[in-house]
Amino acid sequence: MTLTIVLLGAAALIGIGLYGALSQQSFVMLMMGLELMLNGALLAIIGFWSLALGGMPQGQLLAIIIMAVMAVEMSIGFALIVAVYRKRQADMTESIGTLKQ
Amino acid sequence: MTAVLLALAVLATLMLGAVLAVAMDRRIAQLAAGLARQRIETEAPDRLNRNLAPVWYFALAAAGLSVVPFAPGLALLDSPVGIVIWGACEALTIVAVFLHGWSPNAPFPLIGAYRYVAIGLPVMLPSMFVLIAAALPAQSLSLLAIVESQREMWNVTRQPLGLPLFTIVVLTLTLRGPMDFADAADIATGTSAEESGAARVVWEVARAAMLVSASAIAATVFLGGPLGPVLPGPAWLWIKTAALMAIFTWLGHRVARTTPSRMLTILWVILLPLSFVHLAIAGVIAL
Amino acid sequence: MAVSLLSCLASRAPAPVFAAIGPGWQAAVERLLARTGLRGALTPRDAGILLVAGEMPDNTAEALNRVHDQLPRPRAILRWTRSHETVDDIAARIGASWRNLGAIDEQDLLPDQPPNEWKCVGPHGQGGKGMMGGTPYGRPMAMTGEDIRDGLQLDRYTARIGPFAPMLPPGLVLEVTLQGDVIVAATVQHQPFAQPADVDAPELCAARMLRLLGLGGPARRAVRGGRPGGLWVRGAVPRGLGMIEGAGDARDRLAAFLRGDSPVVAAFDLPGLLPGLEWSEAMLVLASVPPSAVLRAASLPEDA
Amino acid sequence: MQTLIILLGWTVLAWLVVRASQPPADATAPQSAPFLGGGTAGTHAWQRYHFRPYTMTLLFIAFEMEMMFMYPWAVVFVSEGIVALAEMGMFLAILSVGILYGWREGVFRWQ
Amino acid sequence: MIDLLVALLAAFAVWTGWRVFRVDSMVRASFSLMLSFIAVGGIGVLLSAPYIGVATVFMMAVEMMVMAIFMVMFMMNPAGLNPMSMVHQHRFSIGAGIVAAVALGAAVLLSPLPSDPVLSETDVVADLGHELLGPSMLIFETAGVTLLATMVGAVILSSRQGRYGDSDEGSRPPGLTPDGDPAGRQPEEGGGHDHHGGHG
Repeated sequence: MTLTIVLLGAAALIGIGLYGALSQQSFVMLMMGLELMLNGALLAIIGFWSLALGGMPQGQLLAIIIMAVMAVEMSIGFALIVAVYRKRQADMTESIGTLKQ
Repeated sequence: MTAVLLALAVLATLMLGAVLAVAMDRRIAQLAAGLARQRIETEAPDRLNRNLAPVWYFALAAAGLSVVPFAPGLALLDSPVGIVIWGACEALTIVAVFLHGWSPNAPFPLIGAYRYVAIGLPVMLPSMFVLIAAALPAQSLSLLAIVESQREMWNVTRQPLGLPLFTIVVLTLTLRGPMDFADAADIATGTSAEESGAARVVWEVARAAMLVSASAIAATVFLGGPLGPVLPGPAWLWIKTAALMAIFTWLGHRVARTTPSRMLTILWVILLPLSFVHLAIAGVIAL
Repeated sequence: MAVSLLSCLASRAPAPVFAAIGPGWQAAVERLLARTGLRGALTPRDAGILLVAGEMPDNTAEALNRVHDQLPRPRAILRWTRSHETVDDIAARIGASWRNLGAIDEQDLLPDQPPNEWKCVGPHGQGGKGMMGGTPYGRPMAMTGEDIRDGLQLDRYTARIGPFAPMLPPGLVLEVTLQGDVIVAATVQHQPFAQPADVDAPELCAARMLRLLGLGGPARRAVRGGRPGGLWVRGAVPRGLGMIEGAGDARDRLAAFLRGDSPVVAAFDLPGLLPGLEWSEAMLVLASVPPSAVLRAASLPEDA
Repeated sequence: MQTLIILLGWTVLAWLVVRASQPPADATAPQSAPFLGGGTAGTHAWQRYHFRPYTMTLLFIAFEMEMMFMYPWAVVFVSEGIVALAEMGMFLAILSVGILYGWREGVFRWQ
Repeated sequence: MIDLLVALLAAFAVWTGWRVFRVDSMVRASFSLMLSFIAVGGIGVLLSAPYIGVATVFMMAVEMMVMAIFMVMFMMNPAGLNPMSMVHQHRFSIGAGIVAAVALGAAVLLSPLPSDPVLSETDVVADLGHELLGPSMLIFETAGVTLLATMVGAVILSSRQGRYGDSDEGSRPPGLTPDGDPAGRQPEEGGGHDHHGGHG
């Protein structure tokens, strides 16, 4: 029962995150969507680890890896935004396409 | 039942300690006079966050004090990850101070808020390193275990760099003296520049409460917390906390503050390697 | 019980004074605020009494009204213009007003109008078009512009600061453009008020810098002529900051003030010195120059 | 569960205390203008704020991840012995290269 | 009781997650995402993962602080003084979000979930530590190298004065009209004033 609640919550978070990642024009808001999806994944992993995997230490490690992925994604993402902004004075996703020129 | 008593003890410690901290600053009368004055609204502020920032600050101080053991083996929040909870309190404190400066929509608070974030974030690193170093001999992240590990020798002698490094953390968390980049004089008291009346007083009291909480953590981690002869545990904790509060207050009034840019470099280039060294020494000793 | 205890404590509080310093009164006010029983507030939000020292020129009247209105109620304005009124007299007068503040309470001097017309027009009531347009809540939004340090074109915030800003010399109005907390442009809109020579006294200059370094207590002791005390005072000022030919950098000048010397500062270009400095550095540089030299520097462009 | 209830309790209590101790804020238009020492501001203070040490924050969030590994490491440090010291030493040495690189590029100051 | 708390926290996480895209102020958006993470951390604490739960709060408070800084730095109208609307392909995104959530939810409800709860006496933090230093040592050190690469990459991408001169030297902003003058800043000679002498 608890696991079902947790996983439904995770599904909803991933859904909202997907909506955000697809709909936002701004690159920073898009990253919010990605973070939210990762949040859902984190929630699902915590639920599985605690209630279905009998406390396998790899489950916790996976949660840490998810957080590391978030950190890497944020760090590189923002660095990219800075680089793009420096060149284009815009942070729209569309402007990435013209960066190659 | 014990939990209720402990909760009351935490609350009483926080309140009396805050009064003591304000008294050490010789500002009791000043704050009492401020309470009755008008609370000014700024132009188009973020009202929600303006009201919530001091609430967070208070709640974080109380949460931090909750993990402190008042007697050996007796803490309100007997968590196996006590120092991680304290670390989360530190991180959220930065958010609370940032919101306090962001929400009035005025230039000086805004500058103060951003300066504080620039300094507050890297200060977390030495803080985490010294707390982890204290956890090494205890083989646990629980503050109860850290107290137990100091029965023979306090961490302040076993890990001599710990308390000086943590002092910087405490000064940052409580916006004091050399680390008070949020409320500096050159930006007209920074994040508080637009606060008047009771709102200003509440913020000052929250700072005092955070000083109590951070000093209690420092007393627990480095001075053995409730350990000590003759007197009961809570008494020792209170004595040590008050002594540390006096030291922090004195340093806050005496040490000059450098410019934020320079402090940032100092933090990364001097204090971070120092905390590496500290951790290495603590590790070798603990083995 | 608790209420009466609080009001008893409150009546013993030092009077919080925000000082608007006029021509010729800076040294007197700085000496006044170092007394016990008074507390110099750094922002009017923290003050109960607005002390107006000296005859204010007409062109600063509106700024004075603005500062007056920013004090929380109840508040009082005190004028200290007669030179025969000693520091003791005015301190007593401030104390009396502070204890009797509820009865004095003054109304606003400026009309209760927002800085810009804003009637909640437009499709969303923002009074403008799009996300950046209009004057939402009575003010426009900042727009992007050049940066002189790292070339990231973010918003420029332009404001006129002064003439009663506690971190600037009294009377000085700077129009500064900030990006983040770095000054990208500065012009002098109003010169500092002329002050007699005793304002360059080393202990007062040292106290001004100490205050910026977060050492309020030592600053008070310095003004009263004692040893300021304080740790890492000279070291806290970065090397090479505010280098002026013949007068060294800000750290050298602070050391000179603390020794009791008053370094002679030759003419320098004030608006040219500030851009590129971070705000706290800029304030340290300004405080490290004796006020008379700041006055000379600020009046340079008009001579040219 | 106790942890959550306690933390929630403190937050609610703090909220009540702060609410009870301060009256609602109010102000007339000239009162609410931002304090600039008598000066005026052209625009709202809220802006695309040029936070100067932005590169430092990026370095910081990457470096700070090491904390996630260090806490569990600290718990088993004594029982694992010298292996733990060596592994964490290597881990920190790797990350320190990043810090040194950042220092060399001058990110630890106002840009 | 635990179920109820978990459900409340999950609902709070979802609600604050939704608020992220509905509020005008970027600061509020970042910190409502932080609240979402805190709620997930709270669920972790409830589900006997104290370390992961609290550490989530700890890490995410910091990361969302940085997120807020960058949101304010690069978004137009960061405080939401005027209403915000910067969306494209809106209907499609809503559809995709709902489909994803419903599909995942249905998968959860329809598939039999295993049940093997963690024993309450396990020392989960020590387990994790032994795992890190033993079997998963390689993952741990790989994470170190990855983070190093991230740090170096972030510095290279975001700082201006690189080894090969200013990164924006010679670049030309796009015109406001096709073939028009470059918008905003002109590439300047010598890459502007460089106030920084040597390093450190």
